[in-house]
Amino acid sequence: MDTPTSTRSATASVHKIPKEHYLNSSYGIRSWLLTTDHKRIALLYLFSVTFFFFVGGIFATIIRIHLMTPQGFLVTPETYNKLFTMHGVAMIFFFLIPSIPAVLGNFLVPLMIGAKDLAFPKINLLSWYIYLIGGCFVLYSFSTGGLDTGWTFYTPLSSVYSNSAVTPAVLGIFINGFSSILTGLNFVVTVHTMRAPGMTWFRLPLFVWAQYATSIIFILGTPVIAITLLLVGLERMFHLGFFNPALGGDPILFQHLFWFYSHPAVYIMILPAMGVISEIIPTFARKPIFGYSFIAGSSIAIAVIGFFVWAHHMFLTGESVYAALAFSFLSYLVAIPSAVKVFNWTSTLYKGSISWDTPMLYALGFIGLFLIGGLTGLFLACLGLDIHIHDTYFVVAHFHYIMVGGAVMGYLGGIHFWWPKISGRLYPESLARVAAIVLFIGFNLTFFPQFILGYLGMPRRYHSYPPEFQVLNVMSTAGASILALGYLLPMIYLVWSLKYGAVAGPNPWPATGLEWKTDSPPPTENFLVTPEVTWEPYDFETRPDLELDHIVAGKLPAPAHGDD
Amino acid sequence: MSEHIVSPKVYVGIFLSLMVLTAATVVAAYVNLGPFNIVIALAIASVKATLVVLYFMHARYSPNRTHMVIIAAVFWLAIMLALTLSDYVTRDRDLALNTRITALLGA
Amino acid sequence: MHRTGELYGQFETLEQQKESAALGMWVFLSTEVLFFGGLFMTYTLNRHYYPVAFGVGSNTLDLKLGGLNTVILILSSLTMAMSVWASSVGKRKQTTGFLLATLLLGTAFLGVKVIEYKQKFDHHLVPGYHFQIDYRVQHPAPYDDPKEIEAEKEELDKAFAKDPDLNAHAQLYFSLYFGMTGLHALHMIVGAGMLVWLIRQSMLGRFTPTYNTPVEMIGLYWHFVDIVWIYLFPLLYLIDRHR
Amino acid sequence: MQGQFPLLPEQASKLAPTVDLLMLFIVTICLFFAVAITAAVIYFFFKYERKHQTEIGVPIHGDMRLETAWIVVPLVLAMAMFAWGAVVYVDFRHSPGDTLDIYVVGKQWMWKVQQPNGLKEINEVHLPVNRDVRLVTASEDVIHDFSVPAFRVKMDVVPGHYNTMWFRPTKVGHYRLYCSQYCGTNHAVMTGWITVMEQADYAAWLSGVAGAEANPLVAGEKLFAEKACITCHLSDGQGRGPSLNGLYGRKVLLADGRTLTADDAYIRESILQPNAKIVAGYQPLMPSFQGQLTEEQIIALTAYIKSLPNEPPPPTGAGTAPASGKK
Repeated sequence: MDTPTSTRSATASVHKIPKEHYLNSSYGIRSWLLTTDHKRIALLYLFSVTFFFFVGGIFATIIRIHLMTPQGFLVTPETYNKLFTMHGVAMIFFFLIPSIPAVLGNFLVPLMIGAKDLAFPKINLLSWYIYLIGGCFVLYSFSTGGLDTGWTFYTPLSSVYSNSAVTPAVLGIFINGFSSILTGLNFVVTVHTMRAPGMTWFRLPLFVWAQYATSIIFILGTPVIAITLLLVGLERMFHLGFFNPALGGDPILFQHLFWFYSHPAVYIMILPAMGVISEIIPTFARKPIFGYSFIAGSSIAIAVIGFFVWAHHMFLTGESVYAALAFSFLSYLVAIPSAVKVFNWTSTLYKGSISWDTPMLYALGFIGLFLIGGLTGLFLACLGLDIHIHDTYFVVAHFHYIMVGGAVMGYLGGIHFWWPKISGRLYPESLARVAAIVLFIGFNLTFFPQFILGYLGMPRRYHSYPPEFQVLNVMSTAGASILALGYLLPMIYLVWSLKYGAVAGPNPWPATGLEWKTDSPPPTENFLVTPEVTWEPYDFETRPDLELDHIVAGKLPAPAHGDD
Repeated sequence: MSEHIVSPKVYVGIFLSLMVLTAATVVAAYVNLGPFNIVIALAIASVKATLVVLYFMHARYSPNRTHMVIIAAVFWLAIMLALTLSDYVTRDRDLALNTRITALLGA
Repeated sequence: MHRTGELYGQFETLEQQKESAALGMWVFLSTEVLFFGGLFMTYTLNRHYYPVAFGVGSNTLDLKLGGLNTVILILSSLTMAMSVWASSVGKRKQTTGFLLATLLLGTAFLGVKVIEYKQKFDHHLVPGYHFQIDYRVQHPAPYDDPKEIEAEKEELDKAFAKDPDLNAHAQLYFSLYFGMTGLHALHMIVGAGMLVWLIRQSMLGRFTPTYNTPVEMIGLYWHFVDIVWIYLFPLLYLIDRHR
Repeated sequence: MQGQFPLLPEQASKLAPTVDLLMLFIVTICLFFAVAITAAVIYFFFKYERKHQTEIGVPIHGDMRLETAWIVVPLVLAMAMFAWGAVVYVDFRHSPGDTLDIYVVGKQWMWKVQQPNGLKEINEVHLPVNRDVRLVTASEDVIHDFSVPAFRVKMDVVPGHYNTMWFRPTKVGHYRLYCSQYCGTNHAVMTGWITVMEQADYAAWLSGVAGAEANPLVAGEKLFAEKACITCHLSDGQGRGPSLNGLYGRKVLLADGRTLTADDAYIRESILQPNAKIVAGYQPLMPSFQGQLTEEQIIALTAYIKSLPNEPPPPTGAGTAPASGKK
């Protein structure tokens, strides 16, 4: 695995950390808590989402240990139910949804389009505080009675029957929603009005396209879950009956409104990860991405069509057969743009100059895991099959492949890719490669057995299970321990590299984006002179500033086909 | 954004139209038109909303991206209402079944 | 980022700043459309399920007060639009005056709303354990017109015959009534707060024909709140007036 | 089929082979793409590995024909999956004319089942083989889901709605029944068994038990009311006697300070000599039922007490019947 292909070792020693940058421009806790610098806000988010990732991770660990025996030997049913609910809430609303947009998106969108900051820096800071307040509500719920409704909050269980702290939790998610909305609003406006001269729409990095598509979902989906969960909270507080059948309400309506947001929310998690992969692959294959406009367009297509498919979560609720047919059909349509992306990524590798650097390993892992996650979505969208596998471990495995295999691999890949830009330093390469491989293996060991469990009929959210399912559950738990190690490793060496890592220089890979045209770490105002973009995206050929000598024996650049 | 100043006369004209339409919707509500009452009420409300958006909110004089945002908002609202209702209006309700199971639950 | 006069540091030009603000406000309003949309969806489905109860509930509302409020709110939209105009042609005093008028009209709207809510509270029409759709006919006040009570009783009897669970279903109507008008009123209160700030800024002479962005933005918000009411009025007050 | 390490649950209904075939179809297509893409990616990684630090790739910006191909081909295959799935689903949702109707009521956390002749079962369903069966479902509280993997069927049981499902068992045997929609604390023990019998055996079973008395749970429930146990042992613990919910297997603290685990013997003794072991916090008020109950009745009563769910039912005012079920 250790191939001496990296350009960094040769050049790293000549670089120095710039004298002044966004991290040392001012000091003190106030300069962080009152900052309006998008890069500092990104770091604030980085700390807070990491915190929630570990909260959710601890819950997951207990769940997996508990499921080693059929009776479940660790916790009571009540506790188990709270654990998987809190795992879901912490991971989905407070880690996955904000992870890439609020950390990498915040850091990179202005840099990538050549702006000094987002359009509304104060609103950006406000979003972080809103996130924190929402997070406090949810932590309050976790610590006073917990939450046992499932992250889906299905009524009337959540609105009438649950005795846990549902009200603070739904209020927390309601509040947190506005953080997402304001982030999305900021991105959309920034992309529209803050682009540097020459940065046309079709020169935008694909990561920005992905963030833009994600923002559409933030803006038009999040308010619906906000109001819906608010109604659940009101039901509990004032004995109202919007979704309570005993008072004439309809619990299925809740599911419609819930999934109207929560299905597109899956794309909130995966689209930015796809954006990250679309940056990593051309950089480490050293060639323009194959089918730029198709990848950009498919991001928008996923965001839009993603809103037409939600009731495929409800095929077995007694939904009308006609509606089920329509939603199944539309669900198959949304698979196409994802497939287009995978094909284009694969083709980009063809005749590339591929290096095995860590971000590329994550990209490779992402493609593998996302393939499985995406393809198993076809099983669930299939009406006839869904009758059998709905609400089983098959579903659990499927969405973990998408959200953990896809979104978290993309997130970690992105963190590694842009770590030199964020911190100005390089992480230890070989350790990072080991971590990526450990993660990939651990992940598959954890979740692949769950597909089989699901087809065998093991329902999800069971604190105990029939003994015939034990072997597969033990395998899954064993895999989870490897996975946990894979998550801890980057934590350790990334922190280590802050002090001891080699100095990266402005463009260590080298990559073509505007963010690499400024110092690492960048100055507070991002660019000392407003940059002007004269090149096409991911073009290595006509970029002498990348200091690549491109006439190399055996690899003469062929005339580009197609037109720009 | 090209600065376009709308004259106060236009505003007053729009205001008067809105008043007339408000009166019209109240009058229409007192006439029994069966299912068309709701249609008329929503149609009048939509005309009023359009007037407000176009003139009071200057959408008529705004760049295309503003129009896109407005269209997106209306379109997404329509998705939510239409697709949700598509489930409810195409359900078959077996009333005989309801009675039997209701009796069972009562027992 | 440093601010140079009216220009915030992240922007290059005032034009860019204004465009961004306008787009931001419109995007925010599109979020608001979907936010109210969830309530409209709940309303639509329940009205579809329980037409009788929704008709009965709607008829207990005071159409005169509702109509008055519609007029007040549309008038306030006019004054708001006028203040945007006044600020863009540099008439400072008129700007302040129109903003003040808008604030007053907004407050009047909220005042009328309070009267309506009080009525519902007195008649046990606030959802909760004490909700009783026929409370008023069971416990008429001395000043109530006996004929009116008699007519209402007859209506209720007919409705109960059609929908034995009328009480629960009417409660759903009132949950939505309070939910939708309450959320709307909350937006009015936020808008009124912003108007107070705007009036102060206007009195300090902060707005000029080249820089009146805050007036325009808050104007957009105010008109949006007006539009929500334009839909709420027929949907809540005019369901079943034609009996 | 059921080896040490099965990949499929047993196929015990007419639908099961169809669903498995559909699964095989989709697995084949997906496996093809997964393997092809993974192989291509890995091949490219090795074949085009960077040879020289300053090497760049061959700039290829795209190819319209390829893009069209990989939009159209997956679309066609996806439509095939959709169509086949739709056919299976539509068949599942429309029950044939002549079905054996069985009523199922879900409540936290048990299945109450009623056979066509009125016989009631709890967490157990007896069915004849090779007969179309329709389940008519309702819920008394939250959303449940009646799921039988061996039949490849499931359907949500939703309060306020009456969902139906049908299937045709094809194989005699015992099959697991699950609640597959998360429904609260004891969701995981809201399970049971489906017993598929030969048609003749089913008929005999149905008539042989002559109504409810043969099912100990049902008989026990009846006795629990008839003998007035229910008047003191209120399920919410507010009665003169302790609540018996979830008693079986639990540790019980006695008035004299001892603790014991409630087992069959303890329940039996407490019915016959109630004052032998008084639960802490309660008075010795209960009369002895020695000689008043037959052995069979004691067994039935014990069985019923053992079946009582762990948690008290939801607080009053929460509503326990679907809206349109109310009078």
